[in-house]
Amino acid sequence: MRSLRNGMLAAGLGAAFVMTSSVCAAPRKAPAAPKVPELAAEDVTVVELKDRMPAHWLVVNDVVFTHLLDGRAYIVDADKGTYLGMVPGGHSHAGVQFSPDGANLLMPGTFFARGSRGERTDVITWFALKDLMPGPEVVIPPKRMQALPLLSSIPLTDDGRFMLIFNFTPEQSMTVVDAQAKKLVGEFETPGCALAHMTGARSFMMQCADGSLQSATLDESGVITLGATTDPLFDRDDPATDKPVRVGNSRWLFITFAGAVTEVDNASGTPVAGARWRLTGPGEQGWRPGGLQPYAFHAPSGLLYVLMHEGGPGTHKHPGTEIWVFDVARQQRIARLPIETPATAIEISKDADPLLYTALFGSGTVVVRKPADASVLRKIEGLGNDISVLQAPPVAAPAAGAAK
Amino acid sequence: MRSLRNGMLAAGLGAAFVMTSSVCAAPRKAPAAPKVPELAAEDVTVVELKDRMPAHWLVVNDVVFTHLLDGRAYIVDADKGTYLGMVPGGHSHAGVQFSPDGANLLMPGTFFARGSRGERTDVITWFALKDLMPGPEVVIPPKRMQALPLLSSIPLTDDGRFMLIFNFTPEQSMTVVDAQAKKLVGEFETPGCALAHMTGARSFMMQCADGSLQSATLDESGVITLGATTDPLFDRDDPATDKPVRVGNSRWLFITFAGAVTEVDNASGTPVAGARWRLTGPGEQGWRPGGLQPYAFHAPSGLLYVLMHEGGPGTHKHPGTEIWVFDVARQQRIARLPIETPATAIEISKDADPLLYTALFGSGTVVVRKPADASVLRKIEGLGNDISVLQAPPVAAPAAGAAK
Amino acid sequence: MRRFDRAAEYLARTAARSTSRRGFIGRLGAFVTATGAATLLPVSRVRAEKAAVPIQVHEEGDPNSCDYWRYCAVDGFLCSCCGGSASSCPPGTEPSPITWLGTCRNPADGRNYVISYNDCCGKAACGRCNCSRDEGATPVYQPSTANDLDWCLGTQVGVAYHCSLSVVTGLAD
Amino acid sequence: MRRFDRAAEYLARTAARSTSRRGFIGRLGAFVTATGAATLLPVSRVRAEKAAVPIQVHEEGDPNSCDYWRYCAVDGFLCSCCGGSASSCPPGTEPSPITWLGTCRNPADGRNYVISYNDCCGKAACGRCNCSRDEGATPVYQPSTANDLDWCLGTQVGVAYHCSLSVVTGLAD
Repeated sequence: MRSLRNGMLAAGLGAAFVMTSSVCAAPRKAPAAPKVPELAAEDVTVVELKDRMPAHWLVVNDVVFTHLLDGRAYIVDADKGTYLGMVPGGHSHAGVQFSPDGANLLMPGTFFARGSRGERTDVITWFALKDLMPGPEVVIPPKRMQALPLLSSIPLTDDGRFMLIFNFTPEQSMTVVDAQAKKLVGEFETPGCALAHMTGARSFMMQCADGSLQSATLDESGVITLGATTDPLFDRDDPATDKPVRVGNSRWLFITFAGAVTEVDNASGTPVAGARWRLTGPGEQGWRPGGLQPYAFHAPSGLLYVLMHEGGPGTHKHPGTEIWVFDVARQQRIARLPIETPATAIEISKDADPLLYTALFGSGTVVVRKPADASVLRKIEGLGNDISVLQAPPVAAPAAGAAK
Repeated sequence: MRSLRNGMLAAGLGAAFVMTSSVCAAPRKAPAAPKVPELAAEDVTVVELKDRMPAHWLVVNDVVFTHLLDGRAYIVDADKGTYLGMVPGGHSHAGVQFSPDGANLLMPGTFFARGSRGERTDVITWFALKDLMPGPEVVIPPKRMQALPLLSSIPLTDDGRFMLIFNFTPEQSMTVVDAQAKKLVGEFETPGCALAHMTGARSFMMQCADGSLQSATLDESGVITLGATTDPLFDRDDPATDKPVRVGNSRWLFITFAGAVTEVDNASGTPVAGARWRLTGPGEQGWRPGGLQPYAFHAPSGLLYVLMHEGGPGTHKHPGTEIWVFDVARQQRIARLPIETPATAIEISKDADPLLYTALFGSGTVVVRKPADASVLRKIEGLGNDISVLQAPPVAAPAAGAAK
Repeated sequence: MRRFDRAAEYLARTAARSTSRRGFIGRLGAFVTATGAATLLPVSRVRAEKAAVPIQVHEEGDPNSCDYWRYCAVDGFLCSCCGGSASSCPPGTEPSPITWLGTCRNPADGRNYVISYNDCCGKAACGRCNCSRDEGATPVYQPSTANDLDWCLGTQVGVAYHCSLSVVTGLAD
Repeated sequence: MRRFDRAAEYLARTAARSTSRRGFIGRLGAFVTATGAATLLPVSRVRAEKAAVPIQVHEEGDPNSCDYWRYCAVDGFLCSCCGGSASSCPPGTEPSPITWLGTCRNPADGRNYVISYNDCCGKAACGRCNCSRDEGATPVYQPSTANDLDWCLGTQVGVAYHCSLSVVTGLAD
């Protein structure tokens, strides 16, 4: 301060009111004497990102469990290992959805008029990737499910036309937002069934409390009509998780806590259970999938990456200590890769030359790995408190559609 | 789960919808066989605190710097070392004020309609100590200074009638709230001067940028009139901190970064500088006061406790490694007490048999000490992220008034 | 699509005993009939107490520790560490009227008890004693036994989650 | 009560050069006249750039480290760690038009530079690279040199604080 005060008094500024604009930002001519040129006066700039999200950028969701009001998504460049920016969420932050062109992030948010109390407002906000500024906003019924993050509670139709928001009050319903017109379509009752797993531009499956699946369609105006229902496909003793894996346009793998896999196809509008197999083989009954995001499917290669740990019933949120890799078409495991740090979330980029990502809830660190052997390429640290789910952006040719 | 499902099915409940009310809360009769009686079904209760705040309870303010939206105050019992509850704050949480009877906490809060963006609303909310529920609320101009916490930015008049809120937009002004009628009185310009240091039921002093003090009064309706101003009392080279210490009804100690003390009395309505002395003696020039709350004055004993550290200019937020104790009337140090953990905040209870408290920003821990030697009586841990200031409640006979 | 189970029958009987919550129960009808059930706690009857209610005399263990027997299926901040207890909400919060159930074995008497995991609501997250045990927890589409859900949804004060109780409701068998 | 100083004179000269910000400067009049000053940055002229502007060629050190020379008087999260740089706000934030000044010595050339500590605003706190150095910082009642204040107050996006810049504005002497 001494130097500041003296310097500024010498310059006749007192406590100076200095313009740092381009008006006076031109670099000064260096005085005669010193050998090193004087630093130029700088303009302030604001960073812009890209128009579309590159395949190796990643959205890292932080639910901030100890300060649930301030959930957020971080954007990182996994090739460079750099932090690029942040998109604010809200109370009980679930995640974002990418517009199919990768140019916009749709962010569901829940806010209270007085922080953690007062009138509740739920909104969908569009953030352009380019400037990460809050753009259009659609107010939706303040009923969005508040839970540990599940991306299937906030899906976007494949063409980006509609966003679906699962409500739990505890009545169960689905809010539909027209993402093109940016307005609310309406709220539709879905008694007894939850979440939306997209099986086409205008169709999806829901999971119901008795272990059955419910088919549903959207019409061109976004109105939901419930369709066929299956018999209960899963036991109450070993339910399918609420984190199924999309392996084709209309095909999903439902995987139970114990690792039993059932492929279900909704192409016909009636969910049809197909192949049934298990993640574990003989002598591996002690191993289970676990975590907040235990599965990542890479459509170009048809490979499924699963976080596995040793543990019994009730350990479905335990972090994985190995990544098991499966060829879904052949229903076979092709690799078993121990990892040096346990992980509760796994994701893989959607391009042909992918990066594999893992994160452990509470670590604030994303580990970037080689898919072939899970070896560590780099780590991105300081990513907040409570990483829940990781989200790789879509690539030019939608992976899910291509795989069918 | 296995046991739950089996048990509940056996009891004929399916997935049971069980009342836990008093209707069915009567303890079941123990069956014949087991020796240990069966546990009783329990009612849910909500804890109530006391009508008035005991002298050894403490309000611990957490600004939550990494999640500034979610500031809060914790209430702890320093005798028992227990955590009692939490009062939510808002963005850039400053602290609370106690009603003179200790029955209510007045909490200034700043909120945005969309978490960290959107329309800003500033309010004062009354929380009864007994139930810690948000009670009446007064909306004030959304101009409250957002800064590291300073209790003199949100003072209450000694009789609890008016609350003053210092605004910085960067125009400087003072909002006055009638705490009895629970309504806004108005906003009054205070150009060039900041904060309010109460010097009576209806008078206060402000600190001005040129190092002078500004006297001001409130009339019975809460209207502020600016009064006399002093000459600059402090050098720009060594300014008085914005954390002066009240040592009497109308008397405050202003203490500079380097530890020079000036007592100022505003009893006449014109601030009059009195005794000038220093915290440091010969050979102690390397020591300075520092922290976010470096001073605690105990009115019944007339003793001032100061967090001191070794450091030069620019270290005024550094944590103290010793507590120096001064007899203010005699302007003499009576003790120099090293502490095992550095501290950025110090406070002392206002009763005749006081407890001394220290906390280090970032530690989440309040250390309860014996005032005589600063020895550790107990620690209260897990108090959030960023403890800023500690607040001991008023006792039956207001300490500040009694000391005059 | 008929997903009715014995819970609805039980509900009908139970609801008849509680006049004060009929309106609320009525709203729950579709949910209960369709998906199973959840614990309903009549908030209008919740008592305020001068102190947190401690554990019962025939229990053992530390209710501030995640290892405490009642917490076998909890996921959240323990109200015991937040100014409440296993059955008492901290001051300034409201217990959720509905929630989900777990069954835990009390080591002191060897019996299994049904535990109701009501949330205390309306205040920002407590942040103390985070405990996740998940024994018997199901996916969110089976909400009556799901601990990933914020169960504050039935409260007057809104869904902001503060901490979780673990209340003994009776013997499991 | 006349607290006029040379800053007001300087402001008058400077403002004359900037037509775009006159309305804003007008509003600042009372503040500047009365209390001294703060740095005014015409936000209407802030450029968007495809990348964060790096440090200049004649500088040394790591702008992601609190030890970096420009940070001698900063108090907050370093924008360099938040998707920006020492002079670039992260995407989705707005630089504060006014702020306070410090003077830091550049070890690479031995010169003292005036550094403008503008905040980037409108988004919840970044939370990365917290750095508090405070050299030359004054109490809040001397705001033109106070780093305890949230300087986002002049922005369109509101006072929510995200991170702090450290912009070279010129030689100090």
